[in-house]
Amino acid sequence: MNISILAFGIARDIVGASEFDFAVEESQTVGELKQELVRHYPDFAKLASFAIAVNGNYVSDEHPLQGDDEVVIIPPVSGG
Amino acid sequence: MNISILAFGIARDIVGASEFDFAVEESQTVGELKQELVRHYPDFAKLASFAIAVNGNYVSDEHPLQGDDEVVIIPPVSGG
Amino acid sequence: MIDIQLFDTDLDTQYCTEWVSTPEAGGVVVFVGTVRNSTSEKKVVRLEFEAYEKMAVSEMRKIAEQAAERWPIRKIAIHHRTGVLYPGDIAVIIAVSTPHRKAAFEACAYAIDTLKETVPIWKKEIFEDGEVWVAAHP
Amino acid sequence: MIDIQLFDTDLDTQYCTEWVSTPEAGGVVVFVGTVRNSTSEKKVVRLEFEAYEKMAVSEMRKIAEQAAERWPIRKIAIHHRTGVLYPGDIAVIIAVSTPHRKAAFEACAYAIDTLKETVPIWKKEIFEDGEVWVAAHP
Repeated sequence: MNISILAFGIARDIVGASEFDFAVEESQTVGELKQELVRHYPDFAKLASFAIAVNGNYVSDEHPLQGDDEVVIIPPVSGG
Repeated sequence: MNISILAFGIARDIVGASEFDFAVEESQTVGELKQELVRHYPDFAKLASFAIAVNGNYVSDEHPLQGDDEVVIIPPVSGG
Repeated sequence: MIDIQLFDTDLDTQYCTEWVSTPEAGGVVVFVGTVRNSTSEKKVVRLEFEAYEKMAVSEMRKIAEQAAERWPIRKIAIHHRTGVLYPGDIAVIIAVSTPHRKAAFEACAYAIDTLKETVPIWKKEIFEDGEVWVAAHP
Repeated sequence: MIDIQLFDTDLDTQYCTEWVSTPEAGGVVVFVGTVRNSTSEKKVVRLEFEAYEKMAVSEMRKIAEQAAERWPIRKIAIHHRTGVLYPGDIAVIIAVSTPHRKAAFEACAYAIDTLKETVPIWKKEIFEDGEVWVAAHP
């Protein structure tokens, strides 16, 4: 299935788009998605941290993805 | 000699005046003055603390008094 | 009571301070984070803040709620800027009121420390000779 | 830079916050001490503050100077009220700016803690059925 992924900050620069479609297996976990993303965009491995939010919440690597999830790449935050 | 003493807060209530003259020996120390004050006004012994400022600064009990000093009784402070 | 807001216009310290003040609280602590004119000796021209807005607001709300569980908070306001900021501009305001001051200091420090760790907001520093996403790399 | 003032009129949080803000400092912490409407379950009608003014100002200045020796303070303002205050009124404002926030929190907490120990200012709490000089007795 294809999921739609939002990218902010340096993640947007790495991907080259603020929103993009990415092919994942059915029930793929967030951890597996992160590995795939690093394979496609090696610069993600250089970040100080690299988290995924699903539907507005941080999730663990074990979290399974669904086709209509709002998936967001969260590079190191720097608010304040 | 007589020294003039200012009293603020509860010290003023204990003495019954915001300024009063008090007889001390020449070169009497602040510690001795405090003992004399407690003898005259036993309620000073009930305070949580009881300090003396001379010419706008806290001084130790060993500090000797002079006739033209500005002497102030500092009961427990409670600013802020 | 909790007031969480993201703004793309100037933040208002006076508003936050007055909003948290109440006769039930004796201590108000306000943190104001402003844009410094230099980082590591380099002159900062401007900062660009962006937020994953929905989640930035919900994460700031979590911080306020967690703080209110830990300390006897009467009111807490967290206001954060997005967009382009210049040196001296206010990026964030956190105001907290508690009955006694110690809790207000602790809760306010906790809130800004946690905000900088968890809230999905990013800033890019623009220097005269380049730019960098703050904290992106180790 | 240090701004120490005693007022017998309303204190101004906005003034203090803006006065300490500078593009050289990234963190401003402001403590606002207000009159609570109750102490130990008793309703407070009003507070009466008095100061040994000359020494109150010099002791507040000492606190600011000591804080500036210990932390990299850019600016610090300490404003204190005298006279009659009612619940909700501001008794004291301490505003501190430093390059990084941790120092501002520590310096501001140090200043208010020390002010309450050393500055010759006294307050009397007036309840509906009596009055007491705060902290006078053990």
